[in-house]
This record gives sequence, structure tokens and C-alpha cells, in this order.
Amino acid sequence: MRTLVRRIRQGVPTGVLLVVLGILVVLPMLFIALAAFSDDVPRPGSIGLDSLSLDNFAILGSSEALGALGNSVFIAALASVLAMAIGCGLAFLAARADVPGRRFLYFVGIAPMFLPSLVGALAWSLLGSPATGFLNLVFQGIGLDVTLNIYSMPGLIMVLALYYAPYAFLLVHGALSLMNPDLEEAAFVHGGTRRRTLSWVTFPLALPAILGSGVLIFALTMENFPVAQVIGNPGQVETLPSFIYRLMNASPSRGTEAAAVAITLTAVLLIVTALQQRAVMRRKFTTVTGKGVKTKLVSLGRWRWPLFGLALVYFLLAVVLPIGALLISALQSSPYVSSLGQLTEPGALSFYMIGQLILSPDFLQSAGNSAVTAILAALLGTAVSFVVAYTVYRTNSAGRRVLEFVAMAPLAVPAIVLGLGLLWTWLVIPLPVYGTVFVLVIAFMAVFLPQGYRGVTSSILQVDRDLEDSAVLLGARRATAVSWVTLPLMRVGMVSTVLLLLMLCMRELSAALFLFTSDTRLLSILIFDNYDNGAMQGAASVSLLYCVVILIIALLAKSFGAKTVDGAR
Amino acid sequence: MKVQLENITLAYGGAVAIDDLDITVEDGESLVLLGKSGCGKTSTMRCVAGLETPTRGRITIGDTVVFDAERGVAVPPNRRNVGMVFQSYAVWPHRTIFQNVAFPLRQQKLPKDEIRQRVAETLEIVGLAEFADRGASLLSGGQMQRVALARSLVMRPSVLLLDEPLSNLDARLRDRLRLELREIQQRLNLTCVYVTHDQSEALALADRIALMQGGRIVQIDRPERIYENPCSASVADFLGVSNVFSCVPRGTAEGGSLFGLTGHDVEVLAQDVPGDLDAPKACIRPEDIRLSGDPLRDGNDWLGRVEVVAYQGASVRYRVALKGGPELDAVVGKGTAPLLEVGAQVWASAAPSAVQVLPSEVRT
Amino acid sequence: MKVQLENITLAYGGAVAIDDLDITVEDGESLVLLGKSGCGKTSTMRCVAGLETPTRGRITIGDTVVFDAERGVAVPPNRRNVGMVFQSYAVWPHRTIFQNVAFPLRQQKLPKDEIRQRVAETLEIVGLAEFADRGASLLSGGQMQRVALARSLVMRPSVLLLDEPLSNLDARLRDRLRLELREIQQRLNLTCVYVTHDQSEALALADRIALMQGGRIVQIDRPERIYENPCSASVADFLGVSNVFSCVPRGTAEGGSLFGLTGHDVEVLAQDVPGDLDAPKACIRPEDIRLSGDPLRDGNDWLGRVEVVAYQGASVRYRVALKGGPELDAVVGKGTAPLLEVGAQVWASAAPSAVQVLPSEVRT
Amino acid sequence: AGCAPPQFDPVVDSTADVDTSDGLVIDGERIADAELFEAAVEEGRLSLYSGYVENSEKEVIKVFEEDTGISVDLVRLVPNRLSERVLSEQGAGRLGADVVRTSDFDIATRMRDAGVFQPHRVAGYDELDDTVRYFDGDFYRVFNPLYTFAYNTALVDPADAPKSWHDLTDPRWQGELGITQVGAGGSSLTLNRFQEEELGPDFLPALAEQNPRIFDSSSAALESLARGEIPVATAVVSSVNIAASKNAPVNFVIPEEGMAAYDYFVGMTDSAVNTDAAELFLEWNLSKRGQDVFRQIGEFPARGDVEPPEILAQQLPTADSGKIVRIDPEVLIASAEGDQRRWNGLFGYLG
Ligand SMILES: Nc1ncnc2c1ncn2[C@@H]1O[C@H](COP(=O)(O)OP(=O)(O)OP(=O)(O)O)[C@@H](O)[C@H]1O
Ligand SMILES: Nc1ncnc2c1ncn2[C@@H]1O[C@H](COP(=O)(O)OP(=O)(O)OP(=O)(O)O)[C@@H](O)[C@H]1O
Ligand SMILES: [Mg+2]
Ligand SMILES: [Mg+2]
Repeated sequence: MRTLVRRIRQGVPTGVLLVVLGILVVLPMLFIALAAFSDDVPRPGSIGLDSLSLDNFAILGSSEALGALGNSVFIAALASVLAMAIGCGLAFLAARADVPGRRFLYFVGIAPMFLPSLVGALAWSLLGSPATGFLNLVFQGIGLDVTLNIYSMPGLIMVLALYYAPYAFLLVHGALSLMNPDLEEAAFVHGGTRRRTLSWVTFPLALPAILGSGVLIFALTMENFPVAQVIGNPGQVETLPSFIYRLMNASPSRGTEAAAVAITLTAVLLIVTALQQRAVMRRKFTTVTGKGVKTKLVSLGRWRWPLFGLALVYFLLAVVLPIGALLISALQSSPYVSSLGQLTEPGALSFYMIGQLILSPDFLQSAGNSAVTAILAALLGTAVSFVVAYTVYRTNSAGRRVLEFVAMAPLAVPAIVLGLGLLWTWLVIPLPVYGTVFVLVIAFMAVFLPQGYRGVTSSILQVDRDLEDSAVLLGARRATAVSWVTLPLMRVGMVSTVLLLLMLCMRELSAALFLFTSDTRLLSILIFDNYDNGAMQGAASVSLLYCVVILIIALLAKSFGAKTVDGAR
Repeated sequence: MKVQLENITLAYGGAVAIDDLDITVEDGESLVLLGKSGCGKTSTMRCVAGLETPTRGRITIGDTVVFDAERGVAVPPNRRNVGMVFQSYAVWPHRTIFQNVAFPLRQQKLPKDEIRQRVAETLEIVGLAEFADRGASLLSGGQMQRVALARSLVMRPSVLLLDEPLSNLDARLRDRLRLELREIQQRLNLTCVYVTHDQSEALALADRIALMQGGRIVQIDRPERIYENPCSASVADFLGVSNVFSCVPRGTAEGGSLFGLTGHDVEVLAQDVPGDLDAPKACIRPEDIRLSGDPLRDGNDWLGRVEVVAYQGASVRYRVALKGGPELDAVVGKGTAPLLEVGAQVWASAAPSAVQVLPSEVRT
Repeated sequence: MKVQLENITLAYGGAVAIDDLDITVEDGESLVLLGKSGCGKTSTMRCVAGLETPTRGRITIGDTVVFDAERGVAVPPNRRNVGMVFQSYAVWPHRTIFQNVAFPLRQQKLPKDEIRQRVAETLEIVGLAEFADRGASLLSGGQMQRVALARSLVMRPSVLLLDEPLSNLDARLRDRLRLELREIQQRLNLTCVYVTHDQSEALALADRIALMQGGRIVQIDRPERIYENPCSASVADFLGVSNVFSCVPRGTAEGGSLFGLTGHDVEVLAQDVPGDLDAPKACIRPEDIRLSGDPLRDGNDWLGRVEVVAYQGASVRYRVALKGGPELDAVVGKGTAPLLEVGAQVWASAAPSAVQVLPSEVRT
Repeated sequence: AGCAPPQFDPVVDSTADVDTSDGLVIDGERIADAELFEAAVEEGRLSLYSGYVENSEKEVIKVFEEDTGISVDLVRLVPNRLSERVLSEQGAGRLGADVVRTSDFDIATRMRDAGVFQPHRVAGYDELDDTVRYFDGDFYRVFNPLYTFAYNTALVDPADAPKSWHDLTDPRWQGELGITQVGAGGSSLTLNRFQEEELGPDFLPALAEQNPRIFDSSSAALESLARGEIPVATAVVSSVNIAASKNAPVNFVIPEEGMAAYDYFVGMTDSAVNTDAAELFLEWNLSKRGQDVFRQIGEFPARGDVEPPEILAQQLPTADSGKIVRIDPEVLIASAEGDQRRWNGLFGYLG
């Protein structure tokens, strides 16, 4: 009996969490699952179990679906590997190496996040389309006989990798900042070369972050629609996201089949998560122990400048060129450019439109909405992620494994499908949030829970438990101990997570589509509408301003403290 | 406060670290836990502190049951008023030394002035007064260890657990801190559990010593007593009796019982041997062996040859190969006898009262 | 290989940790670094290993200059073939014990079989054979320390740096490993630098002992010699001479020079005192004090009262308050004299040859 | 670069003679009586859920707001998602719209079946023909975008531009065409049906032979056309009109075989809060004034008594010329699945 009481008492926190996650994540997913097994879309008012069937899954067997899946897996795998290489490399340089301009490299690492993948893809289509891409015009201009064709499989992979590398960067940067050099030095002394030390100690210790961001990137590139549409589609590269998009956009809509695809993806992703969980739970990755952390920079010797150069190349490809392209396209008075010379003609470029845009109530309102929603969602999302991660990795409560799966589940569902589930959920739940910004905040928290969770987990695993336990023994309540010891030690990781969520929320479109109202339009919707109108110039202008808004917010967030952890100074 | 552990069992994953352990530490008592590396000392402390959840058993501190597996009681660590110096220090690397040490006082919501003063005092004791504002990870190993110690001392808990708190300090400092610790413990009537591998530390600090083996207590007693009367050969071995030999009874002789060392040609005379022992072993402390040019003829005398001479400061340690017998360790006070050379022929002698014949292990 | 440090200076931020240090460790020699906590021992080792970059000076290992601040030479650690046991262990938590220990051999690209065999041997030595496949963070403190030790031993470097490698091990194990270490060091003719705070460890392992103070070497010599002839009172104090008293010369007397203890009424007779010392101090080892009912009359005899009796296993430590004088520590071998009670009146005696009068510090 | 406004021609010229002294009278046409108008003005705002192209809807709203002083809160989603959202909100009893505008008869009827609309008979209800008013005024067809093809005027001389749909199958355009995939929505289905019905069964196979670049949405296709990545692409007249007004070098073609016209419907919701404003909005949409605004944007007006527009200096044919081909909704729905399958097969497309 008492044992039962204790069980219940111990279970209460997890129970509360499960309820929160249940509403946030499970309910929308259940709706989607129901849709996947129903003949008709189970909207509020017509939810029922009477039309259950497995017919929707037939679509998975179609050669189209299989082909798209194969393509997507291939593309996502290559893009993830590339993105991971870029992200981890940059993270290492910015966190641990004695490269020139480390702070700048941090900026390089996160800057591509300012460009939503839709904008990045558009920019690259401006740059690299075979007929009129700016780069091709430049090549022509200087008499080079090469034609860059971004509309191809390699192009698609490159653009995806460019814009997903920051995920790896942020998570891995957090992890590497928490490294204890003693562990590396031990390898160095025992005969390990620098490279060997990195590959034997440093990166494996960041494994939770690396694996975590790997899973994230893989899943996200697999379902990224904008790049697939803008880059893949013209190149006739068929992918799963286009496939889902078509299902959703077909007339009549084939939402139930889209849900079936989503459910299948979820299953696959859960398996991947389980594998990753096994790898992470089996070992320990504590790098911050009670015997001190003395962050030390790794000396790169003569590789300093070449590596810095590589980072610059990435910056050029991911940020400078695309922003340049966007700028030209936002300023130019005609979307058609046949040679670069045309741009120098009088009247070819004008700031008028951008000026108009900044002052337009539309822009101001959506910028405000975006900022508020993103900041709230990022902070709350990080908080929830922390609580979940803490419960999973620092307590013995029953059901903590389940929590992890729940937290990771939204990753598998394409945002557009999840958006539907969220719509149904928040229409059904009798809380007065539907139609307000709060419903957007909640939706973003749900959609980005996996990202937040992964971000927090990787750093929580690095902090030795003894540090927190000692605070408890010295008389602090658990919460005090967490806020005095654990959180500050994880600061870099937490700030990274907030930043990550912030930027993701700023640019998220699909999940918001079903939930916004005329008062709660977001910048991302403005961009998409502009693009959908064929108003590339508008889209480019909003994108530019939007980059500025994100930049400002990100700099503010960063100045709240992504310092490294090495003793109070 | 009295600390009582009853039937405590703890397993990490599958591996049992503590196995049905019972100990009582009396109010104000200082108990030293001794035992081989990996025998479960730290685990025991963590159970008392509430950092591990045993699978079975009950823990009482004072009059409160803080843990009871059956009744589902588990008081959280911060409400047990137990201080602990971690073997891994657990110094917070992102805080200054002052902040580290002031933390427990902050938790007790003491006024700022008092905090400052008590922290300063404690830092003075551990010799870190001048480092107060240094980041805690910018210290040497021994300095960090002292921060960990100071942090627990300043708290004045009712039970203090110290897990090798002085292992990285030099002998002088260790001596001094050991005295300070003992003084504080007695003044505040603290109940202490102390893990140390330093024999003299154990003896200096302990009211009682508990000997652990494989997750259990095999002997618990006052220091002199445990030292004089180890309950088994393996305890004796652990307490520094380096001459331990298997033997078989050869009946009684004048002045005691006679034993033959297994595998050797040598016999030993021992006094006060209890009856039928399981796998008996003869144990002789190296300090009780006398080396000289002539046999003493009042007990055991063996002829041997000096194999190793090791200088030990205040004493000299010899290893002597007995003729037809095993090697014997002998420690001789520096002033008491002339130095012997390697290769010298000597008589090694031991009084029958100095020979203990003990069971190899005790079953608990 | 010979290791030579010349004029090494190292500062962390502003704080100077090593100050113009010179040491030479001969080929195959085992040098023990002794010194107070925070005096720069670890820092010195880190310089040799190449983990810190001194601001000044030169380090030579064998015939190779591995560091020279002036010429800008700095050979990276992995090419110095130096092994190091870290004070913080630095065991890789994400690897198994086998993987931890096999690492240096993998780096040497040895064949798998040989690696397996050598790792198994080394784990056997440190007593962790059965744990080979356990994750390295699932160990007790002492077990981790042994992993760190094994990892460096298996490597067979030409120079081995050991930073308190046995501090968390129990006495028996420490004894055994100390012997093993010494044996390996001598067999492989390893050059060793060893930090320990354990006096007997220092004496057992050292070919020479170097005494550090505030980032400098103040004395370096063979163990017996440094022990018999400390160069200053603070060194003596550090080496366990607990009776150190300021004194003033009172001229010569029969059998030596006479000194008065400052602030007390007591005089001391000492032999072989060098001329004009700066702030002289009289130092007497507690083992050299004899306590008995009668004065000995062949040197110093002081009447006193036993204040503290501390049982130390093989010996007993007394604190005696001298009449009109300071308190005196005396250590008496267990068998050599009957036990005294607190409060007993005794004569404390010391031969003039056992009294050393030394300068308080030596300037280097 | 400079800060001067670039030379953009406004698409809609909203100057008109608005008289609100007794109801709403614009250019002599009475759109609302005094009672309705005052009640609507009293409500002051209305909420419109629309699937219509964002910019165009905004032009419409702008003129409506100028005429009436009532502000319109717009939620704009592509028709498919709009339908999803409307149906869900309706199901939960929380529909936030007063008026819904969407393309696709299929979508409109599904909304109607879910009880989204409430009937309202506009002033000239009786004069409207049956292809405009539906279900007793539950919703109305207001205009039809025209689906044809367009070319980049910087790359293709107007004289060389294809004149008919069949010109597109000329080898000259091999690999130079952009089309939108059939699943992209009702518009694509309509165009497809038009092509099957009017151009003969051989047209699509021939078009597929041209190896056109296939886009997922018509906006993406138009974007590429404007940038000159492809010289010729299928496009909607109004979109071309708007792009051209922003200096894009594009123009559309009025093919000999005609062009496909798909429907846009508007209706007032059952749960409307601002019923009077909503009624006024419907009246205005179907008035000559409203129809004229759509006409200027480039849409084909639903009312027979409004002139077809003149866009980019091209006079569009009248409804009875046979060149404006509206597909019967029932036919469209019935053949949708087969059409899609055939199209995907022909163009080797997934979906
Ligand atoms: N990372 C650091 N930053 C600043 N000061 C440091 C750092 N590490 C050590 N110190 C200081 O340098 C001095 C020498 O440190 P070192 O670690 O060499 O001491 P040690 O002799 O090994 O002491 P211990 O016996 O306590 O380990 C100490 O006073 C210490 O406070
Ligand atoms: N986290 C853990 N997971 C699994 N096994 C563990 C863990 N911690 C300790 N052990 C094992 O439990 C046993 C007891 O460990 P404990 O830390 O209590 O030993 P100890 O007596 O403190 O040893 P030491 O003197 O070496 O610190 C050891 O065999 C150890 O390997
Ligand atoms: Mg331990
Ligand atoms: Mg040290």
C-alpha cells in the first residue's frame, strides 16, 4: 500500500509532464493517426471510429511513393553527412580552436539560420539557375565556359546541407564548449595525434549532440518541402516532401493518405530514436566534473588560416551570395536580368519598395507577431525541453523512456500534416486560445519540441551528477541545485537551444498556416504569400527584412550569455 | 545524531555493490570505513546521503526513518541535513571559491555578514584564505579538495560523510586538517563517517573502525582492538600485517600450539589459539619480528638471509628469506639496531604471543 | 632518458606557478617531487609533458630539445613519448576500460594480439582484469585511478610522469603497486617523475627527492640524505619533523652548541651547528625523543607532562608539555616502552646529535 | 540604385462616383439600401476567409474599404488548406469567417454540405443565370481566372510567340516549356480537362514529348518565366497581368483554341457575426462595381452584362465567343481521378 503511495508520489512529476506532452504532442499525433486509418478526414464534429480502414496505406506500396522515398533517403543521407561535417567542423573551430576571429565564426555558424530554407532556396535559384543565375551570368561575363545548374541532385543536396548545418553547429558547439581538456590532454600525452585526439575523445564525447543533431537533420531534410520545391522540382528530382505536398494539395485533398505517410515516417523515426537512445544511455559523457574544467583552446598550428578560409567559403555560399542575390532581387525594378550590366543601368535598382514595405502596417504587424510568438515559444519550449530532458536523464521515474519518444515524435511528422493535427486539437480543447497568438506559441512548442529536447539533452549529459547532488546535500532544494549548478553549467547549450528554437519559430510556416488569423499573421506567412503570388521581389524584400529582425533578436539572445564555462571570472 | 543502516542492499544495474549491510554509528561518534578499493564504501555513504536508492533495507538518522524500502519512505537528501565531501570533490567549476563555500550558508538564509565571516574562518582553516575570489577550477588538485572540505565543514550538518577528504594533500597539511577535523567533530558533537586509506589517519580519527569487504562489514570495533584482534587473516593483512602464511596444526608444545607453514619446512609457535579453525593462517606483524645475529631462544627463531633493505625514514624495512621457509617482512626502528646489508645472515625471531593464528576469512 | 628543465617559468594568467625552475632527472632515475599543495608540482609535470607552454626556459628530453622559449621550439605532447597519470585521472568516460588502456598501444599501431595481451597483463597488475569490458565511468574512485595508471604503464614511455597515482588506493594495494612500479621502472630503465604526499611512498620509490616550494626547487638529493640533512627548518618540517622551535644561540657547551628556545625557559644542546644562521630553528624528530621515568643525562633532558596520547598502530604518539617550555611530539615504538597515561610526569630526552639547528628558509 | 519609386502601373483604377447619402450607390448603381448600408457600417468590419491570390484579394478589399468604409480582416490560404481549416472550424463550431471565398466547386459544395453557408439572395438574384447562383444563394460564382500560356517578352519576340496551344508542340519549344502539374489544384484540373476536351486526345502526349519542365505550383512556374529561366509557360491571365505591372517581361497569349476558365465562389457563412457587412460584401462583389474590379485585375467577370477585360493591351474574347471554356463542375469532379492518372502516366510524374 505504502509502496503504491510512493510509486504514485514518485510518478506525479512524470505524470504532469506526460499530461503536458500529451496535450502538446500526443493528441495532435493521435488525430493524425486516426486520419491515417480513416476513410474520411476526422475533423472536429465528425470524429469517429466507424470508418476505419487500412486503405490509406496502400499508397506506400505505389512505385511513386517508393521512388520518392528512395530519392529522399539518398538525398537526406548525403545532405545530413555534409551538413554534419560543416556544422561540427565550424562548431569545433568556434568553440575550441585558436582560429582567428572565433566570435565571427560563431556568427558564421548561426547566420545561415537567418535565412529560412525557402528563402535560401529561392536565393540559390536566383544564383544558380542554368539560364539566368547570377553566378552563371558572372561566369559568362568573365568568359568562363561553365554553367552551374542548381536544379539537380547535387544542387539540392548542397542547398539542404548549407541550410541545415547550423543545427549541427548550435548543438555541437554547446557540447564542445563543455569539454574538459584533461580528457583530451590524456589522449594527447599517450601518443594520440591532434586529429586522433579529436576523433577518439573530443567528438565522441560530444556524441549525444552529434547523434542528436544527425537525427534531427536527417529527419528534417527528409521532409523539407521548400527546398524540394524550389530546387528539386525544376530539376525533376522527385522527393517525399513533394509527394506529401501533392497529396495535401490534390483536389480533392488526400489528407488521409498524407497522414498514412506521416505515420509511417513516425514509425521509422522512432526506431532511429531508439537506436540513438541506446547509444547514449549505455555510456557516460560527463566532461564537467567536480575536479575542474579548464577550457583550453586547441592549437591548430599552420592549419589556422586554411581552416578559417574554409569557414569563410561556407559563409560566402550560405550567406553572402544568397543575401546579395536577394538584395538585388529586392531592389531591381524588373525580375528579369539577362546580364549583370543591366543592373547598373539607371533606375534598374531602387530602395523604394523596401522602404514602402518597412513602413507598411502589414509588415510591422507580422514582424511584431513573429517576434512575440518566437520569443515566447523559444523560451517556453526550452523550459519544457529541459524539464523533459532532466526527467529522462536525471531521475529514475517510471515512464521516462516513453517521455523521450514522445518528445521526439513530432520530428517524424511533416509540419504541414502536424499543423492539421494541431488545428483539430486546439479546436477541440475547450481553452480560449484558438485564434490568439498563444495557439501559435503552443503549436511551435509542439513542432519544435524534438529540436529543443535534443539541444538540452546533449549538454545535460555532460554535467556530472555529483555536482548537483552536492548542492542538494549542502541543503539546497533540488530546484535550487539545478538553477545554481546544472543550468549555469549548461548555459552555452541552453542559449544555443533558445537561439535554435527562436530562429526555427521565426521562420516556421506550415504549422502556423492552419492557426493564424488576420491579427496574428507572421512574417513567414507574408513571405510565402508573396512567393505564392509570384511576387518574388516582395518575397525577397520581406526575407531581407526578416533576416534583419532575426539577426537583432539572435544578437540580443546571444548577449544574454553564451560565454564558456571555466570558473567564475 | 545516530545513524543506523539495516539490511541495506544496493545494486548498480546488475552488480551488487552493497550486500545486506548493517551498521550503526552512534551519536557524536566518528566511524572510519576501511576497505579495499571497490568494496562499497562510497556507495554506503551515498545511501546515507540519499543519493542512491537501495533495493532493500532501512536507514534511520536520529529518530527519523529517512529511508525504508518496504514502507516506501525516502526523505530527499536536502532534508537529511547530511554533509558530504565527495571523492570526486564536486567543486562547482563555474563559481568562485567563496561562492562554493558560502553556498550551504546561503541555503540556510544566514545574514550576509555572518556568511562572510564563517566562510573566511573556514577558508582560513583549510589554508585558502587568499584564494577566496579565484574561480574554483583555477586551482591545483589539493586546493580543490580543500574547497570541497571547507564547503561541508562550514555547513555544520548533523551527520558528516567524508570520502577520502584529504587524499591529495601533503602530510603536514593532512596532519593539521585531521586534527582540526577531529576537534570540530568533537566540539560540535558531529556524527562522522570517514573513508580513508591512510592507516594513521584512520587511527587518529576513529572512535570505531568498520572494515568492509565485498559490500559487507566484516569487523567493527575500536581502533586498538581491531588492530590487535583482527577477526580474520584477510583483515589482518589489510591492516598491515604483511606476514601471513597458511599453516596446519602440529599439536601443542611448551608455551603454545605448534603450526607448520604449508609448503615449507618451518614451524611456528603461537599462543592463545582458538580451537578448530577453518583454513588457519599464521600472521605476524613486521614490527614484531626481531632481527639479530643470535637466536633469542624464547619463542620462534628462524635463520634467514636479508634480501631487500628499504629505507623508510624513521624505520628500515627488511625482507628476509628464511632457510627452508617463506620470505618474511620485518620493520626495525631506525635507532634500535645497526643497519643490515643485503645478503647478511640473520636470525629472525618472534615471540609466540606476537603470532596470531586466524581463520582465513570470516563468514558473515 | 634524461630530462632537463632549465629556467622554466610558467604563469597562469597573472599568477606565477613555476618560477625559474631548474631540474635534471637522470636517465633511468626515479625522481619524487615533494611539496605543499599548490606549490607547482602538477604544473611542472605539465610542462614536461608539453601541456603547458612556459614563458621562459628550455626543456630537453634525451638529446632532443622539446621546448625552447627563445628558439620557439615546442614539440607536441604526442611526439615526446611521455606518459602521464593525471591527478584528476582523466579516464575517458565514454569508453570501456579495455579501450582506455589500449589507446596508447593503438597509437603505436601494434598488432591486435599484442595489444590484447599487454592490456590484459597490465590490468592484471592493477587488479582490474575482470572489469575490462565495463564502462570506465561505472567504477569506484580507486578503480578509476588504477585505470589511469594502467593506461600510462602499458604505454612504456621513455619518461613517465605520475601525479599522485595511488592517492585513492588502500594501503595494501598501494604497497603492492608501489613495488610493481618500482620493479617496472627499474626493469625498463624508465625515467620517472613522481608526485606523492605519502612519505613512505616517496622513500620507497625515489632515487632522489626534489623538494618544491613556491614554484622552485629548494633541495634535491637522495632520500636518506634529504631526510637526514634537510637544508632548512621548513623542509624539515615538511619531512615530518614536527618539533621545530625558534631559538637563539647561547654559546657553546660541552658536546655541542647551546641554544635557548625563544619565548621559553628551555635550552637545547645541539651538535655540528654551522656558523651564523639566519633565524635559526631547532628541529627534533619525534622518533628521536625518548620518554622515560628518569633523565638520561647524556644530552638534553626535559621534565614534562603527557598531554595527548594517540595510538598509531605500530607506534604511539605522545604530546608532552615541557615544564617552562613548548609542547613536544614524541613517537614511541609500540613494543619498546610501556604505555604512558595522560597526565603522567616524564623525562623527555634527545641526544645532541638528534637536534638539528637549521635556517628557517633557504633563499634560492 | 535610388530611392525613387520605380515605374509601376497600378493594376486597379478605383476612381468612381460613390454616393452614400441614401444607401450605397456607385456610378449610379444601387448596391445597398440605406437600412442595409447603415447596419453594415454600424458593424464596421467583416472577416473574410479567402483562397484567392493574396495580392488580388488585397486589391479587391482595398476598393471595397474605400467604397464602404468597412474594414475587412483577411485570412488567406490556398483553397485546399482553406477548405481544411473552414471544415475543421465549422465542425468545432468555431468558424471565424463571415464570408468565404474559394475556387473549386467541389470545395464549395463540401463546405456547403458541412453547413458552412447561409443563403442570401443578392439584389439582382433573378437576373443571374444558373451558373452564377447556387443553392438558393448559398454561394455565388463571382469570376473566373483564365488559364492560358504566357511567354517572356525579353526572350521571345511577340511575332515568334506561339499563337495556339498546338504551337506548343512544335519542336522549337522542345525543352523550353514550363507547365504546372495536374495535382496542383482545381485550376490545373480544369486546364487539363480543357486540353483533353478541346485540343484532342493527342495533345497531351505531344506536350509530354516536348519534355517540359514541370512545376508544383503555377506561381513557381510564373516566377521562372519572369526570370527567363524558361521562355514559355502555362499561366493565369491575372497573374501575368500583375507580374507585368511589376515590370516582369511577360505577356500572355489568347490561343485560337481558347482558354480554360475556372471558378471562384463566394458565400456568406451560417455563423457570420457581421451579417450585414457580409451581405453588403456579397452585393458589392456581384455588383457592376465589384465585377469591374475583378475585370481590371484580369479575371473574367461572372456577370454576363459586364464587358470582358482588356489586359496588357489585349481585348479578351466575350463569353459567347467560344474561346472562354468553362468546364461543368460535375464533369470536372467525375473525371478528376482518371485525368490525374493519365496525366501522371504521360508526364512520368509521381503523385
Ligand atoms: N588553470 C589554472 N589557472 C590559474 N592558476 C592555476 C591553474 N592551475 C593551477 N593554478 C595555480 O598554480 C599553482 C600551482 O598549481 P599546481 O597544480 O602545479 O600545484 P600542485 O603542486 O600540483 O598542488 P597539489 O598538490 O594541490 O596538486 C597553484 O597555486 C594553483 O592555484
Ligand atoms: N555508477 C556505477 N555503476 C556500476 N557500478 C558501480 C558504479 N559505481 C560504483 N560501482 C561499483 O560498485 C562497487 C563499489 O563501489 P564504491 O564506489 O562504493 O567503492 P569504494 O569502496 O568507494 O572504492 P574506492 O575506494 O575505490 O573509492 C565497485 O565494484 C564499483 O565498480
Ligand atoms: Mg570510493
Ligand atoms: Mg597537483
